[in-house]
Amino acid sequence: MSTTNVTAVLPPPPVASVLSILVRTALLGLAVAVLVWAWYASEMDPAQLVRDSRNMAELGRDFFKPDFTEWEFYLKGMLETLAIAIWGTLLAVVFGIPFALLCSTNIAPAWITFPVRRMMDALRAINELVFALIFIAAVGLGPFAGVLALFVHTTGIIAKLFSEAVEAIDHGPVEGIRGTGATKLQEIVYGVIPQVLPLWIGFTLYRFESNVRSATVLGLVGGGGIGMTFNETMRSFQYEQAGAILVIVVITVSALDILSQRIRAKFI
Amino acid sequence: MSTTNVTAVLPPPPVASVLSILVRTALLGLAVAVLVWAWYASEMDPAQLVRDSRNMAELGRDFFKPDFTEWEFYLKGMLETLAIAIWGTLLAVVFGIPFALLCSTNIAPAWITFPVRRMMDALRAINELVFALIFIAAVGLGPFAGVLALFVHTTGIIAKLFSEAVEAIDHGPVEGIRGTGATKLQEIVYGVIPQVLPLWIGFTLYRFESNVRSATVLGLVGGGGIGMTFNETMRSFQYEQAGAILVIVVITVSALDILSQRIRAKFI
Amino acid sequence: EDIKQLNFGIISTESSAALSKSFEPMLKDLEKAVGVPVKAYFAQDYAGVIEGMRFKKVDLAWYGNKSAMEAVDRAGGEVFVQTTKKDGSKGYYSLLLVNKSRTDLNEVKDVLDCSKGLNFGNGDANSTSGNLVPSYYVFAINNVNPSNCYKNVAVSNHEGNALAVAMGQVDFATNNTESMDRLAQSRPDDFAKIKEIWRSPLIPSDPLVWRKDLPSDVKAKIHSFFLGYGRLGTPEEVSRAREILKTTSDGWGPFVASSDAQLYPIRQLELFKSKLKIQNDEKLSADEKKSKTAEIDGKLADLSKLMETTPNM
Amino acid sequence: MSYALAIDGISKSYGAVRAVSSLNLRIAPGERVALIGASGSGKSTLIRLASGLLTGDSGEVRVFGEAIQRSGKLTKDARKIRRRIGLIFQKFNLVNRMSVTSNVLVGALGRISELRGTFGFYCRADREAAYSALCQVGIEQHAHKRAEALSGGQQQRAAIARALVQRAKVIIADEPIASLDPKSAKRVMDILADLNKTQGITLLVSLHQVDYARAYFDRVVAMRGGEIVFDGPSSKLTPEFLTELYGASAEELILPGQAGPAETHQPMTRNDAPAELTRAH
Amino acid sequence: MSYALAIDGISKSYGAVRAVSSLNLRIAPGERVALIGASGSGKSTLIRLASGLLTGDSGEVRVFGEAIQRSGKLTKDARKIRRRIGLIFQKFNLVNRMSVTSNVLVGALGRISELRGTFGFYCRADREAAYSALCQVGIEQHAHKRAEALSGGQQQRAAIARALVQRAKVIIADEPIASLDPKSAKRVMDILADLNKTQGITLLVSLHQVDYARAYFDRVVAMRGGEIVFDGPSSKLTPEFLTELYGASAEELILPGQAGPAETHQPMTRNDAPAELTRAH
Ligand SMILES: Nc1ncnc2c1ncn2[C@@H]1O[C@H](COP(=O)(O)OP(=O)(O)OP(=O)(O)O)[C@@H](O)[C@H]1O
Ligand SMILES: Nc1ncnc2c1ncn2[C@@H]1O[C@H](COP(=O)(O)OP(=O)(O)OP(=O)(O)O)[C@@H](O)[C@H]1O
Ligand SMILES: [Mg+2]
Ligand SMILES: [Mg+2]
Repeated sequence: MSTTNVTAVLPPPPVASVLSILVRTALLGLAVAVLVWAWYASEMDPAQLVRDSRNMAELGRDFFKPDFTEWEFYLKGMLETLAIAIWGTLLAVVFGIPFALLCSTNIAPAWITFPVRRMMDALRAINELVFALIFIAAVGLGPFAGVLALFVHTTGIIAKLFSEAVEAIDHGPVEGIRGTGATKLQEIVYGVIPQVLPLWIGFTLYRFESNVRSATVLGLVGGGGIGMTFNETMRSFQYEQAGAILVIVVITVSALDILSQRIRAKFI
Repeated sequence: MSTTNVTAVLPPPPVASVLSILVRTALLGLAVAVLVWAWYASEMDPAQLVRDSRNMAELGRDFFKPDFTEWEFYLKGMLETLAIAIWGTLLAVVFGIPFALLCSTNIAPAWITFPVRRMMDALRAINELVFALIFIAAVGLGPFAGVLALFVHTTGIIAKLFSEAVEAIDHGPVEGIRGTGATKLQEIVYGVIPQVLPLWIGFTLYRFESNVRSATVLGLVGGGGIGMTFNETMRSFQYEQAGAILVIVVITVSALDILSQRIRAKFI
Repeated sequence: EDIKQLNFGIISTESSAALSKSFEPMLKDLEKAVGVPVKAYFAQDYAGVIEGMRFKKVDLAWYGNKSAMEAVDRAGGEVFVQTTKKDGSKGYYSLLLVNKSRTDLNEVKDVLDCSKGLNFGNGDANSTSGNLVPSYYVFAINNVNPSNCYKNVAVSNHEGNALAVAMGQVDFATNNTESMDRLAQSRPDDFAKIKEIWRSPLIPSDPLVWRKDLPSDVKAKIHSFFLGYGRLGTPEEVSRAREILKTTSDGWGPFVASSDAQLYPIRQLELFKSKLKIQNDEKLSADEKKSKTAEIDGKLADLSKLMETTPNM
Repeated sequence: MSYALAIDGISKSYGAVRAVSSLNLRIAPGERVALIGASGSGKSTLIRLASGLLTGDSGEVRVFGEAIQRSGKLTKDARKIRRRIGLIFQKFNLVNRMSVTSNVLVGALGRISELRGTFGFYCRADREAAYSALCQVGIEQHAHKRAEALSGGQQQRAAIARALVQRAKVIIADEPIASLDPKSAKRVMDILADLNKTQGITLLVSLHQVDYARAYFDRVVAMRGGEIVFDGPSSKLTPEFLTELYGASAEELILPGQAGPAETHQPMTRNDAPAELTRAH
Repeated sequence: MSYALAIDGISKSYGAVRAVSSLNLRIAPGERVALIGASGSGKSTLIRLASGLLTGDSGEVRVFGEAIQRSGKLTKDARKIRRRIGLIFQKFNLVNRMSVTSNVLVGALGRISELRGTFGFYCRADREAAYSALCQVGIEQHAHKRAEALSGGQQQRAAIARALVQRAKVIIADEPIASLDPKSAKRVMDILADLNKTQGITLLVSLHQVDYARAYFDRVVAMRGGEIVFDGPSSKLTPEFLTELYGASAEELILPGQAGPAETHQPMTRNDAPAELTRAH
């Protein structure tokens, strides 16, 4: 058989119905309209940003003379925050994993994913302050209430992020496991988790880092921590001290990010 | 050839050196020690939670009588916040994608990923309030300063999340593209993006949702919005109104989550 | 009820580093006097402390006037003593600030002119000095509604407002004497750009509030401790306590006796404010407005009566 | 006696494409059946349907008399039934990030207690079985590597080892020797044939190499366009039929440049009504 | 005249495993070379090294005289040089979430302007080339499907179509017909042979089917343990040599049940010093 010289006619692409074209155009128009509306509603004015950029530099400069005289106190605050974030995140991961699996359309049926997703939406949507107050009522002021509030809120986030990673996996290996007659749980343990582990680790350390930075809740529960100290320095215009705290936070976050990379590298 | 009945001896697993065992034990011990320390530092006391759980119900009940008399005002606040979040997130995605690629160890060399990652760490670590202040200096109070502050902070987060998705891709397709002599950019467009798109969409809508909820920045810039209104109702203990706002936020977040799922479903 | 530990909630408006350190010696003395450990919580948001008090998780708290009112109304709290300043004064003042370069704005009536299209930096809705006091004494009394009168009303905290005035982002803004003192110390350059065009009547200094249902013996011990601190005892003890008070928070004198009556003026302000809100509410019919205003007026009258019969001394 | 595998009127469409259309197939215990057909003729789809990994639009699949799927729904026992089927996938379906040993041990999951399996507490016997399977396919020296670090043929053999560890009563394999060199291919086919002979394990294997089909299988099922177009002894696979099946000249098909062996076979049997002509048992 | 592909002393180790060890290979323009060897012998590694997708530990690879990698580093021109090499991967390496057409059009990227390629503005000629390539491999009716919705053999042919669209001067293919039925396999091999004959395109193709190697290639290179152990005309591939290469009896190797064709060949040539015996050009 010699290669045939096919008349090079493109096969007609799957026909898009007039309706679907209309719908698409309408959606596009809607998106543009929303963007334009949001532009005016947000009073966007990039020109002004350029015009008065010198002000930014001026204000920014204040932060660049960090004043470390109180460093011991900052470090103590950082440790407090770390302690709270460790347990808040750990609990969220432990509880978030089952919820994440129940949220994943490729693992659970729709009548489970839908309500569980809405529940997780609520955990994220309901302000951490509300949870903090509720826990204060039970356990009083202090870091424990902070742990609980972070835990509940973070669970909603972890469940969402984890489940979206699960939904993006390759199904081949899962079928490989399923073919051996493994149980659903075993499919997850051997087929799903190895695939999503690097992402899960990244998400966990990202949320841990966010929780370390989170100040609002801890300000409410009187749990102390670096975030509160930072807010105070800002309120009293002690930008030099604020700068010093930022240096500590940046170093911590970078350290966590590097840690995250090293752990993930083992699983990629 | 008939099947040989091999003497079933397990091959010795790769020998773990004494040193590496020591290191592992030490790391495990360290992890446990950190958990224990954090437990006490956070004054964890689960028993108390159970003992006084009735208090939680009592306080929580206050939120379950939502008072919608001011619903127009809340809706207006929600729209304000949406407008700010739309542009804050959109800009963050536009700028975050190149940074995310420069952060990915499987795309950029270490001498680029390292500094760029640290830069992104800083964007996340530096409190949004600082950025808000800096932008206030340039563009004055108002939603625009809020957009800018959200944008900068979100860029750091988007870059991190996006790049971790990129690092977890399958390299086969990328090599397939590379083999045709495509440029680096083309490898990304055809080999990387199709693989990470579902995750990226999920992350974007998650951050959008977070930005809608974010109130701190908008409180500072005087940009208004639902978050601020919520904080005010909380501070004046108008839990019925707070409950109403929460209902609106929960509905919005759920709507975004459903939207996110539908969009992602097209790309999975 | 057996009190094993006194939980002391402190609303930390300034550096909690300095604040917690400054409270330590006094709390030690309190511990000795009451005979149970005292645990202090420094919270930035009073909601937690108030709810904590409501559910008996906080026994004793140092509040601002407005939050004290909430604690009394919803958390079973009771004002029992009032702090004083180092110089013995019993309060502070609310201010209106403008940029020094604005020669056209020099007194209250200059900013009440709605035709100028001014930008106003208001305080947070729950700030006594940043919002409540000016709302009543500047706007309500002069029949001006800021949201109709000014081109733009931005809401920020004291510091944000001061900075906005210094940077010329707003034409005028609210503030208080305490925040200005801090600004003068930390950012003299910005402070120098600002002038004061109005000063409110004295706002009473912060009260201490306890849980009404604390056992009476505990209450008695606490009460006598605070009132006696820096007053009773040997001259050495008194001067030591006074030294401690001077370095507690931003510098205190001895406590003076107080009661819920301290909050009457604040309540008045609040009522005036809600009256204003009802009057401006376009959704309400004239009748509704009338009945609601009448209700508030009744409460105001009751308050005035109370202020006469049981004034706070 | 019930069939090892009985497929009744199963269909599966993807949009307009009918990948498998109302197909019937019965395989007795201990039979060796080769499945041939052009690329896209529906072999993989049929195999996924037979193992209950894919549910058909209609029809039924029974394994030793027990239904694994019926009218487009998996039965409750699907999982239990799957344990009796050793599956080898065209794309291997290994877990790239796990070691070869872990991948192979997964084959034991159906046999051991659920709890032990879930936490990966395999006993010594399981590990020995895994190692012996790796030896059988000849990749024991790669046991500790990650699956993705293997060459294509080594991965294919790891996937085969996993099915061996499963000790299934039926082995269904989708092109198990596609990526293997002749020696490894022969070794794998020998193992399968040996399992069939010594333990009576039923084999259903899709193949592109007609010669292997002839050498190792007594019965050949040929598919075209989602239907069975031949079902009979492999000796009846004539060049003429293959010409019809694939639509090219016979000599080219078997192997380029050697039309020899085809001549020794009997005349072609073209079978358009596969259901009736299915071998009786 | 420079070689189409010149590999000098290239090595690649994975930990203790030497996948390719100081290997030399020269292929003249217009040659057709088959690469055979047992599973794990280093064929895929060699192909990835030759195309600069993998950098060796040492050694050099030149394509038409220009180095693509040297001493473990890609050269600056690597990307430009790759455009001249059409690559077909053992695992296809298609982008699952893109349509078949998009996957195939990617082959045109090296030819069209960078900007147009990046934004996917292919011109009519490119689309026609893609369609014609799909027709050549016989999967034009699947052009609009997502790559992952294809059967194994269809995916393999899509990957081949991508390489055809590239219009490369050299085609390097890693088991391009492993998942194909005899007819499709023949069709693909005919296309490649035709490209070689009519356009002088150089071919380096790894294969497991020794018969295809004999039928379509004038030169065969055999690998074992990362080294070349035979390099000569395919007519010299004797059963005895193959026995040595794979370590099994010759009849079993070629194909089970048919030792016939092997007898027609000349006596075995075993070559332990491949560099010297490389065909001179
Ligand atoms: N990433 C890797 N890490 C470790 N070892 C590897 C890696 N890639 C390949 N190897 C090893 O290198 C050797 C050669 O592999 P290669 O893929 O080149 O074999 P091959 O000849 O293509 O085999 P097949 O015919 O099975 O595809 C094998 O032993 C393989 O296990
Ligand atoms: N998920 C899917 N979506 C749409 N069409 C599909 C899907 N899976 C398979 N098909 C189509 O169904 C038909 C049969 O596919 P199947 O994989 O069963 O073929 P096969 O006989 O295994 O081919 P090969 O020998 O190439 O592996 C093909 O035309 C294929 O394109
Ligand atoms: Mg198939
Ligand atoms: Mg290979």
